[in-house]
Amino acid sequence: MNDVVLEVATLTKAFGGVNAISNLSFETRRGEILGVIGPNGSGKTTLFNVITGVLPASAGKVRFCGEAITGLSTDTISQRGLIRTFQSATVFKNETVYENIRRGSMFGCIGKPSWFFRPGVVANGKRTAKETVAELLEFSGLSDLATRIAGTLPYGKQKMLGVVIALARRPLQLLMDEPAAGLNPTETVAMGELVTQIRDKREIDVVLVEHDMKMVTAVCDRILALNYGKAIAIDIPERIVRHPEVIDAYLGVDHE
Amino acid sequence: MEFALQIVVNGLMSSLVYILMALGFTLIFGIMRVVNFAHGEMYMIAAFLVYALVGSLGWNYYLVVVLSALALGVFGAILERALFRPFVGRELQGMIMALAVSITLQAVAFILFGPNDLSVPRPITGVFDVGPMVIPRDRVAVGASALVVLLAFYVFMRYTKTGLAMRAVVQDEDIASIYGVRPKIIHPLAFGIGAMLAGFAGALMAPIYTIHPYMGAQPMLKAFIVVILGGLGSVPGAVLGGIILGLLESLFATLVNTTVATMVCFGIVVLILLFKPTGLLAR
Amino acid sequence: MKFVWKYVVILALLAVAPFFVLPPFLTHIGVMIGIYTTLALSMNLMLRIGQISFAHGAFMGLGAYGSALMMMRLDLPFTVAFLAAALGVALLALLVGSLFLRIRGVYFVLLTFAFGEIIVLTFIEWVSLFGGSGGLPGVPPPSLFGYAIGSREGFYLLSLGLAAFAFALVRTIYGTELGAVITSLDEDEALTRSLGIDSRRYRLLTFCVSAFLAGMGGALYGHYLTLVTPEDYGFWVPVNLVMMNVIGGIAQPIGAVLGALLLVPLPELLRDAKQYQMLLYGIVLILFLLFMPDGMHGLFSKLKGHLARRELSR
Amino acid sequence: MAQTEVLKIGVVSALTGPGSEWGLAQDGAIKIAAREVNAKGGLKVGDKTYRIEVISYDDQYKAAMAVSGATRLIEQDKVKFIFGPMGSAALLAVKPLYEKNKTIAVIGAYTEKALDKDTKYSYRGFPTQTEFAGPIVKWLRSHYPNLKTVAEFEPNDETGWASQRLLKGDYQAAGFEIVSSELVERNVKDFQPVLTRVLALKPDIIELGTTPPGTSGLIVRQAREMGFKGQFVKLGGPGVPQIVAAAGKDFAAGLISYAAADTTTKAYKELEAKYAEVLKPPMNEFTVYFYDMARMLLEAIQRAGTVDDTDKVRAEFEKLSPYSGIQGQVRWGGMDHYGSNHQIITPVFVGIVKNGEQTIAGQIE
Repeated sequence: MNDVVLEVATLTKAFGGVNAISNLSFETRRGEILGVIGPNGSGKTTLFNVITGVLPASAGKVRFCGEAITGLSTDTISQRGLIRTFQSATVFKNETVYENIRRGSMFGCIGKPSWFFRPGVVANGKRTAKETVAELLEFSGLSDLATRIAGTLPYGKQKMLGVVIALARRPLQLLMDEPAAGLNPTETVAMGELVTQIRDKREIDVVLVEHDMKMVTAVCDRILALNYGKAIAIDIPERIVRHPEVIDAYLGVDHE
Repeated sequence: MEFALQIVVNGLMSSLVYILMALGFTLIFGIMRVVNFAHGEMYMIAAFLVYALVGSLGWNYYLVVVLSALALGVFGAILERALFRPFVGRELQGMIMALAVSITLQAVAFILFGPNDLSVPRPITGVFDVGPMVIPRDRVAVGASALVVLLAFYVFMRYTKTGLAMRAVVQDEDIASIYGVRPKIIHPLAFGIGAMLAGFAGALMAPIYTIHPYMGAQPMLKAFIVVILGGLGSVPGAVLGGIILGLLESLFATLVNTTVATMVCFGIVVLILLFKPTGLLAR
Repeated sequence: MKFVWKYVVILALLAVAPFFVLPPFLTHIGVMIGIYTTLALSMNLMLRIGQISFAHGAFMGLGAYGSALMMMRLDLPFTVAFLAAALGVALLALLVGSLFLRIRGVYFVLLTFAFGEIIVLTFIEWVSLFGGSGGLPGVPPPSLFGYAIGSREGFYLLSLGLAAFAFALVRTIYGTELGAVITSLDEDEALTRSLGIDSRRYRLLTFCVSAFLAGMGGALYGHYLTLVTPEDYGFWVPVNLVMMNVIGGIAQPIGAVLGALLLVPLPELLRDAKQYQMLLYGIVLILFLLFMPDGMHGLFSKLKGHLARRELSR
Repeated sequence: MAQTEVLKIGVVSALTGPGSEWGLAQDGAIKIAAREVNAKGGLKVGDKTYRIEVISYDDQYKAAMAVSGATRLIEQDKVKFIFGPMGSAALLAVKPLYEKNKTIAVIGAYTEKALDKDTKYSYRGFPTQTEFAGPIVKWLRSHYPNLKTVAEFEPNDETGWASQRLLKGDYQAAGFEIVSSELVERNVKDFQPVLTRVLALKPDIIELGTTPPGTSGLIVRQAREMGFKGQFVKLGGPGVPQIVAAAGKDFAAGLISYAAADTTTKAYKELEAKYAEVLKPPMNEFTVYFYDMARMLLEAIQRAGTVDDTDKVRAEFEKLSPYSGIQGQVRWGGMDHYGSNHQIITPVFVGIVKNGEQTIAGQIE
């Protein structure tokens, strides 16, 4: 059991009587990319917000690397290594690309204000930040844009930068909120490759909540399909695409 | 507590004026997201118009009340067009601009009319004696006219096309503009109507108390408390807030003193902002 | 650290000024500029996290009343009273901060405005402690290392020292990681929190440091005037501090200093044109808001060729 | 013509905002005196003749502004003689400056703390309630025997408290009963709530004390409208024209007030004409006191033969008592109350408002 990274057990989230998520259980294993799909209103985003601590759970538990994180604040969860990216390109618009990534790395080390009393923290934070930024610029291919102001980048690049900032935090697991949203086809493919490389080259597990089936089936090892807050199926992409209930709920009826 | 009834009557009479001021304030905030610290100065300008036109030139008071309100309406629209347009949606910059406008208008009034308290001959004097209670006639007249203006405003907002457009913009400007509501028209209109309402209050209250360049500060403060009680941008909220403030203030000012009365009102404002920032009648 | 020398030299020049160059009255303005620089810097911190506090007039007042009362009634030495008063204000900020800082934008301004008014009205109402509307006359002069500072030059040095301390403090805050965190708080709080920053604690920390500086500025103001009256600590103090930052330029702490340098002497220089003083003050501000949103500092950096890093467009 | 030098006299007082009626009285008075002296070729002091120049700064009734105004006068304009301030809080903040810099100051402000045994350079240029209230209350007792109870209204500040304490003592000494003492914030205009409570106590007299004239008029009007038939009295800061304007002629009728001057005399009318040449009318009654003080000070400077040695001028200034003012003898006094003779004692009048005008009903001392 030690290779379970994220474990969701009998999770429920009700909004005034309506169960956005009802009694959901699943888990991710080390080295795996898990996709989460479902039609609008299936509870994908609610699930995402409950796991990241934005919304409190009504019932059930969420465990990360064996420790319960339900009810913790978003920054504490982030401190544990479960880092999220945003659906819309979320970057420090007025700062340079370099500074954006540097902050990703630095904020990882300082977290709480108590770092004032540990002088060493900032010093080695700065050292690692310098290396991390250089390496990530190289990894993501954003080196030539390093001095540009983030807000002036094209949307696709901004979204890429958002992911790179999260990587600068040296996450154990990356929780991606519709990485393909707002991207054109070529950018979606590039994003897909980036996600695969994140898992392969940097051994970071990924959970991505996504609509774009082409990307999900191409990139994910397993896919969890949701509908009305309940899990219809969790399986490898090939089987999910042909799973009758998933097709009904999501892909439209065209049984062969 | 034999004067309980008197306290209630005093409170209700001041409520109506507070509501008039608060409506203008909340309309401007609702539509422009601007906390209009210069709102009190609209009230002051109208009072000075009454002083100049009625006091010196001897025009008919009631005509002047309407004229000064309309003048303030135009002035408000011009202000929006000239100074506030670049700040729509940027609340903090808009607020700072409103403060700057307030200082400037006070200084202009000061240069033109000097520092002292001025008075205007009172169109209505005398008192109604209703049982133990004493109700000044002029305050009743002011209350009645304020009521008329409030009803007119309510009808305008509820039943006219522009009113509907304004309420749409209060909810969500972007969506409203998709449906053909043109903010370029609605914003100056909103600022104008807001200023006009304050103008009405100023002109009606001019003879009651004295007129001086800094007279706008107190009414603005009251409008500010009322709007927060009721909920920024909420019209029914402004009415409810006005009544609460009027009664509360009258109670404490009679039994203790005005300083404590103001402290209590501010205390409630702090509590509401902390626990229900959108106000009692949350939108 | 080459630029530190630049500041040390300027500081030395300023310190010597009153003895040779400045006529006595300008020394008085010098003292006021020093105090208002400290206060403008405290407001700069709040502007940086995007939460303008209108309670800073009351914080300044609490610093003044605290320091004066501790010297007059508990006859503590100046240094103890001065610091204790400022720390007291910071403690109050800590207590109310955790509640208030959850509120954002205009609602925060209105909340702190109401809170500030309640404090000022308490100064008026609680006559036995605060002396009512007349306030506390006869505030003892400060004394450092044993000798009393009564002369205007002494106050000038004290005020310059306070302003220098405040500038150094704010500058280091913005220089270090803390600066990056604080700036990110306002730029994009969700992103900052998602990177593991406990944004509530940092906002609270900034609010307390800002209140501490406001308390110190108030304490020195009280001792300098030898009189603490409630009307000096009302609603117009934070308004002026915001204006100083807007005109000086919010982007850098030097903006607050420039703002204080320009606005503090304005009423004195225009003294002869009594009524026109406020008119010019208002018009200058309107023009700055319309045409130079980044204030004078923004202008200088534009003139120096590189675009100011931050527009006020947030 | 002998080469003329300039003698600068400073004014720091409330020239705008609340209380500015009295600040402008000081400013106007010294400006009139200066014009007269300059018209006669200037003030001969020792072997030089001086043209008088008046520099006035506005403190807006605020302590902080008063300190910076006074500092500027003493240190920048090198002024040795200053008129003002009027506000009690402002005065307490500025007085240490006067004493330290040996600046002769003709001050206003009602607070008893203004003068004490070691006050050397500050002189109060107008009588306070300590001087005139007692005699007027006795006058009231004898002319209106049937009035028994008094309700006091005062502004909630240093001036208001001092006045409330003093008047309470005088009224009780003369056999009146104080039924209520109200302290009202300066910016309050709606007195209906507080009057509801006070009128229920059936006071015979409403004493307005040092409440500013405009506000006093509002209290008079609102009380009359609420059915108050009793007597209004104002033993503090005069300003009948503003009271009548705010209250209306008929409501203000019968108001008894301490009057600084008999406004019907030829001398007063002449002063009003001169005032109109230096400042915008209407002229406040206080101008009479400060006009006498201005002429007295200039004469003391002339006798002392020096514009710099303020100790010599001070000695002459105190020797000039009694001095014939435009309304009768004025002299220094106040030793028993303050421990020093720096309080001017002047004739005082009791005024009654008849159809909007103030008529003099009696003179005291």
